[in-house]
Amino acid sequence: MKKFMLDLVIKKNISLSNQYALLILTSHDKLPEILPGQFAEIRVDGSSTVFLRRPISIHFVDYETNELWLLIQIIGDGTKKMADLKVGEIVNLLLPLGNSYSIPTNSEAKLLLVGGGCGVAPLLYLGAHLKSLGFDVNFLIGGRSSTDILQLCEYERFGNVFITTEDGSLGEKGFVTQHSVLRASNFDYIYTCGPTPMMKAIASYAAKINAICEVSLENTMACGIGACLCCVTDTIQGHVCVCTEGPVFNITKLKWQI
Amino acid sequence: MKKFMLDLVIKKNISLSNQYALLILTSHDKLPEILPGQFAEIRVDGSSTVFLRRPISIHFVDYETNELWLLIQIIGDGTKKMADLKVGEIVNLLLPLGNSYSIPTNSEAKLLLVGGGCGVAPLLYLGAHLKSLGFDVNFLIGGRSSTDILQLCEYERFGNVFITTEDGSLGEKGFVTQHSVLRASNFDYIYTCGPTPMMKAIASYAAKINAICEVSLENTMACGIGACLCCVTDTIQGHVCVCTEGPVFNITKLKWQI
Amino acid sequence: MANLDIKIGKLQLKNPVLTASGTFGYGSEYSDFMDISRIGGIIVKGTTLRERQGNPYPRMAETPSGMLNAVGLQNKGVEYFVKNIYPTVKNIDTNILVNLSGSIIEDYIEAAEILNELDAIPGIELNISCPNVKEGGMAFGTSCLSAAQVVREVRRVYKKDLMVKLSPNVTSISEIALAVEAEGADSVSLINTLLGMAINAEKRKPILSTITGGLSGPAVKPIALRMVYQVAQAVKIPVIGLGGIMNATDAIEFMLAGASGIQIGTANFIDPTVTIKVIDGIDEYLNRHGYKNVTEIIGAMEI
Amino acid sequence: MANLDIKIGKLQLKNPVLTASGTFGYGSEYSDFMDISRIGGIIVKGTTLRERQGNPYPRMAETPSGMLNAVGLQNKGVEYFVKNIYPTVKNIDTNILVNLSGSIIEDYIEAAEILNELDAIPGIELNISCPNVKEGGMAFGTSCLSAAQVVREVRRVYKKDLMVKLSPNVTSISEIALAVEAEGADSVSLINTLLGMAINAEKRKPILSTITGGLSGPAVKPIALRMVYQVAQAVKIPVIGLGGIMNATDAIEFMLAGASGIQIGTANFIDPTVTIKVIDGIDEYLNRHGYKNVTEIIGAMEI
Ligand SMILES: Cc1cc2nc3c(=O)[nH]c(=O)nc-3n(C[C@H](O)[C@H](O)[C@H](O)COP(=O)(O)OP(=O)(O)OC[C@H]3O[C@@H](n4cnc5c(N)ncnc54)[C@H](O)[C@@H]3O)c2cc1C
Ligand SMILES: Cc1cc2nc3c(=O)[nH]c(=O)nc-3n(C[C@H](O)[C@H](O)[C@H](O)COP(=O)(O)OP(=O)(O)OC[C@H]3O[C@@H](n4cnc5c(N)ncnc54)[C@H](O)[C@@H]3O)c2cc1C
Ligand SMILES: Cc1cc2nc3c(=O)[nH]c(=O)nc-3n(C[C@H](O)[C@H](O)[C@H](O)COP(=O)(O)O)c2cc1C
Ligand SMILES: Cc1cc2nc3c(=O)[nH]c(=O)nc-3n(C[C@H](O)[C@H](O)[C@H](O)COP(=O)(O)O)c2cc1C
Ligand code: FES
Ligand code: FES
Repeated sequence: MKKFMLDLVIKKNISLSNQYALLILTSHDKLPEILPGQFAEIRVDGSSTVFLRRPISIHFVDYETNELWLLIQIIGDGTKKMADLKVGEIVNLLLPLGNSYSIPTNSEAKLLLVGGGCGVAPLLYLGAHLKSLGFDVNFLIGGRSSTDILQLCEYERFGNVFITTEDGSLGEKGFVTQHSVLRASNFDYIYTCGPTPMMKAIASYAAKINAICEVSLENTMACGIGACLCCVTDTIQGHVCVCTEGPVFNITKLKWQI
Repeated sequence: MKKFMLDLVIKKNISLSNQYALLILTSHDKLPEILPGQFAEIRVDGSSTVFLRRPISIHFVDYETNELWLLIQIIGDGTKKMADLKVGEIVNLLLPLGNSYSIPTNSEAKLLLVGGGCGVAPLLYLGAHLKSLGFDVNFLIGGRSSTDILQLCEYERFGNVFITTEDGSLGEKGFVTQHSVLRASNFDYIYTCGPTPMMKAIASYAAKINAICEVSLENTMACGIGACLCCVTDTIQGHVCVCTEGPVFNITKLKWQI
Repeated sequence: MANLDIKIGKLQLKNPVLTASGTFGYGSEYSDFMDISRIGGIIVKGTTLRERQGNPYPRMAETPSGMLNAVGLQNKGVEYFVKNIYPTVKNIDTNILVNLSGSIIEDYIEAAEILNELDAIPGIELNISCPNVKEGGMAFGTSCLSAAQVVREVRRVYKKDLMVKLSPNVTSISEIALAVEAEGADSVSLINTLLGMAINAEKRKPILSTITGGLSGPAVKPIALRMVYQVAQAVKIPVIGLGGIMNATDAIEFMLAGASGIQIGTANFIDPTVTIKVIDGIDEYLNRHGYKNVTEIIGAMEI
Repeated sequence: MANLDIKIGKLQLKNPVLTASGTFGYGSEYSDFMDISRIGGIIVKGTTLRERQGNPYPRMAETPSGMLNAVGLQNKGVEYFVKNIYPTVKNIDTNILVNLSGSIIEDYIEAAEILNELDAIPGIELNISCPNVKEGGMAFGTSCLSAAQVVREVRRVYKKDLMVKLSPNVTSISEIALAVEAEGADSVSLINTLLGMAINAEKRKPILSTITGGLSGPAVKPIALRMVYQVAQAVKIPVIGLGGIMNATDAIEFMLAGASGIQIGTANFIDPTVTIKVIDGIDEYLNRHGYKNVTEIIGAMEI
């Protein structure tokens, strides 16, 4: 897929909490085709400490309104600067980068999309995409507390939503892997993105029930386009770049101990 | 004089042209005593290229409204960031730094304050101060064109104002050293700040008429408080720091060829 | 339009802007963003005789105005390059140079012999300065004796342009430059990365899997510029300058200090089209200052 | 409150934070901004036997995340120090150390003898690494032989704490550190500035009057941290780390890498109260991580 360097404009910046912001970007030109699971490399301007671009997942693309959504969790100065962007400001992005989640060949397949924290970011777009292809979509979203569970209504547009929180303040109490839906249904495909321990737990559950499982990995990236070889992960084929061979990996390719 | 590190608040930011901005800063606390000719070291935040503080003259202090004025000429990223400051934003300053213009002992002395470009900055406060001490103040302000001559009314509050522009678009046509007031009056004290060639021309005029002449020098500064020895100028006493022994120098102390 | 053509050693370039090894992949990674054939030369990834897996994750740490990397020369080896990559890159209408690394002299020689046979590769950049491999690599570049030895041996088998890339992690880079010049290097390029380190204070652990790594980016520019100036004064062969070049002004500074050409590395990550902007910016500078040929600004700094 | 007391060589410090020579004047320049006696140690301006005018203007250039300086050891000489400055600084209730520079060994010895007599100066920092003086200075610090020689001679006449400041402009800083340790240095401090250069492209001129100058600030931090780590592994005497420390996290990184103490230089220019913030930040870190003594984090990086 052809990659672009684009200047997009902030159309809305919705502060979801003091930790999360939803950026809605737009452009005069039509947004390019983007697949679910792909990411962008964002240039951060006006920071004395941020030097490199920051990888951020594509949260959602609305081709009708020509909107690109990014869900930002404030971690350090780069994400802070992004969360502080004002309507009308310009953001420079490289996109679309990386591979994407794979689409089941069997249209009857039972699908589960499991996200934790900011890891839900790519799943909204994936869910929307799967639904548009006629699949039934189930989201399972976990967080520490109800304040980590953001914008539920958006997910509900595209599928069923199941929730866990560690403190029980929303949905079932516990971790995503403890949610009753995992016992009630038998999923064929599990897509996940979130903290590594969560993804490992999901992967081991998937292995047990023989489901196909795809995880989205993070890594320290310099270029985002396969040029620097800084972002490798160890796979059964040796070191591969997460920014080009990933971020989405079928769990069977990774050398995870699960 | 005791120096302070202060966080002041932008009360107004008046864009005087696309090259100049007037920042009016204030504070809950009373501003410290500042003498005319002194400067501040401004910390520039939110720039990926500016590392050190920037020296900026004290343009004016209004103790009644507790306002500190800075006149900024946009040169590079540091001054650009200052000129872009928004009302309510915080600016960190070290001040008051450096020495000051000296006050004539003879209350009848005829005074001329000559400024060019952004060099007028310290002269407004100097003029106000001299007037408050009962002196008659004459400003001679030069620029390339009328767009370089800013905020005339402010100077008129404190003295007579004479103007030259190189293109003749305001005041007399030519350089400050060609203004008729230099022939009409015999000044005892000449205070000047501006581009070095201008100050040298003024200094040589002053020498000819036997006037006392004080110039305000610029230099590349790292600390602004005499700690780094980066800002020396050559004087009859050897290398001295412009940030502590200056920025104001009696012309007889410098090794200028005039 | 000024004339940007320049001859550097045995290379004829359409402009003095090259891409630095290890930061531009094999070129194709960037071809979506611009016409990469406009670049004066593309120096491809560090290549070794045999395949290398490189270092474990994490390989990168951001630092003030720079980055550390510990890639460790991950590549599939020279045979793979010849079979699978050469057939594609040879069609890019610019100079494609291979950056050649090794841990023992024999490996350098064997790989150089293979590369010597590739018609569309007009030269190699001999990397005797990589700080991210345990044996050899930087060791060659940090003593005159071993630097001279590896250049001598490679020169014997490699007939085309031989650019030697110097390590900045030395007391006197001019001495190393003189040593490799004496052995027949056609040009020297500098600097490779400076050996650095980053620590995560909260975790009390080094950030890189290899503890130390190579520092690049604008942070190192003042050091690189000084070294280019020193080396250009010392040697007669052309010097290619790099280290922290982010824009045309930086590139021009290196040329004024004595570089005949420049390379752009880390900056590609921040702006994938930076090379084109630098080429255009040099042209603009030459026009504005009334120069007809880019060669006029080489070493044109006035003291 | 954790215990920040630390012994470094013959020095007893109330905390491991010192100010770097040439960046903190004689201390008084900063006393309007804070209580400077809270600082573990103040290393005053580079002092030479005889008065030096230093280099001509311009002496400074800003660089990405750093700066170049070419002050060139401007100072009024050791006799002036003894007569006019010592009487004031000796009353500051912390360790006042003199940074001693020279261009010939005899000058070092003579000045060291004079400083040895000052009761309130518990030690000197021997600067064998200043890149901004034409003769001597850095030359001493770039070879084991000359570094050893100057330390040997000074050690003979100087009985109190002898901290030796190393140059980073070398192939192997550990070897130099070992050489000065063998001659009786009580500790080593590193790094001094890296030799760099800046050019004004529009004017086609070097920015500094001396063409090259010394690079400091966060840009050099990764290199400094690596060198401190290497030297701490090599020598038995304590290491004082510096180079680009801007905040407590940076300081802690140096200590984790093996430094017993740290110095803050360029950061003082951006925040004159940074030393106090670093002291408080180290204390906060120790408390948060359950350490009772600052000594526990020295070299505590886990590999
Ligand atoms: C493919 C991909 C997709 C991503 N998608 C999103 C997204 O949609 N939304 C979002 O908010 N974030 C996303 N991230 C993570 C995001 O890139 C990082 O949070 C961001 O780079 C941090 O930058 P910063 O300047 O805010 O923090 P920094 O100042 O760089 O880091 C602050 C602290 O966090 C640590 N840290 C930084 N980055 C990471 C990381 N990637 N993993 C673990 N620790 C880290 C640092 O070591 C440091 O201690 C994604 C990352 C990848 C690789
Ligand atoms: C005592 C003193 C008082 C000053 N008062 C004022 C004031 O009231 N208002 C005001 O606008 N400016 C004043 N200045 C000048 C101001 O400090 C510089 O314009 C500013 O530091 C430039 O910063 P920058 O980041 O915008 O530009 P930079 O990016 O630092 O510089 C851009 C270009 O300008 C050149 N340059 C930068 N600073 C200077 C300088 N001082 N002299 C000559 N060339 C320079 C640089 O070499 C570079 O080529 C004063 C300077 C001093 C020393
Ligand atoms: C991620 C990365 C990988 C690199 N790999 C190589 C390499 O394989 N061979 C080599 O000679 N230099 C390599 N380098 C060094 C660069 O070519 C260049 O010398 C250095 O980065 C300084 O230039 P810069 O500051 O413009 O990046 C690498 C640098 C980076 C950042
Ligand atoms: C303006 C300036 C002057 C300096 N003068 C001296 C000096 O006289 N003697 C010395 O040993 N080091 C001197 N140094 C080096 C510093 O002490 C320190 O080693 C270096 O700046 C690195 O630390 P930093 O990055 O924290 O500044 C000077 C540094 C600067 C910036
Ligand atoms: S980030 Fe450069 S190869 Fe993946
Ligand atoms: S700017 Fe540091 S002494 Fe003047």
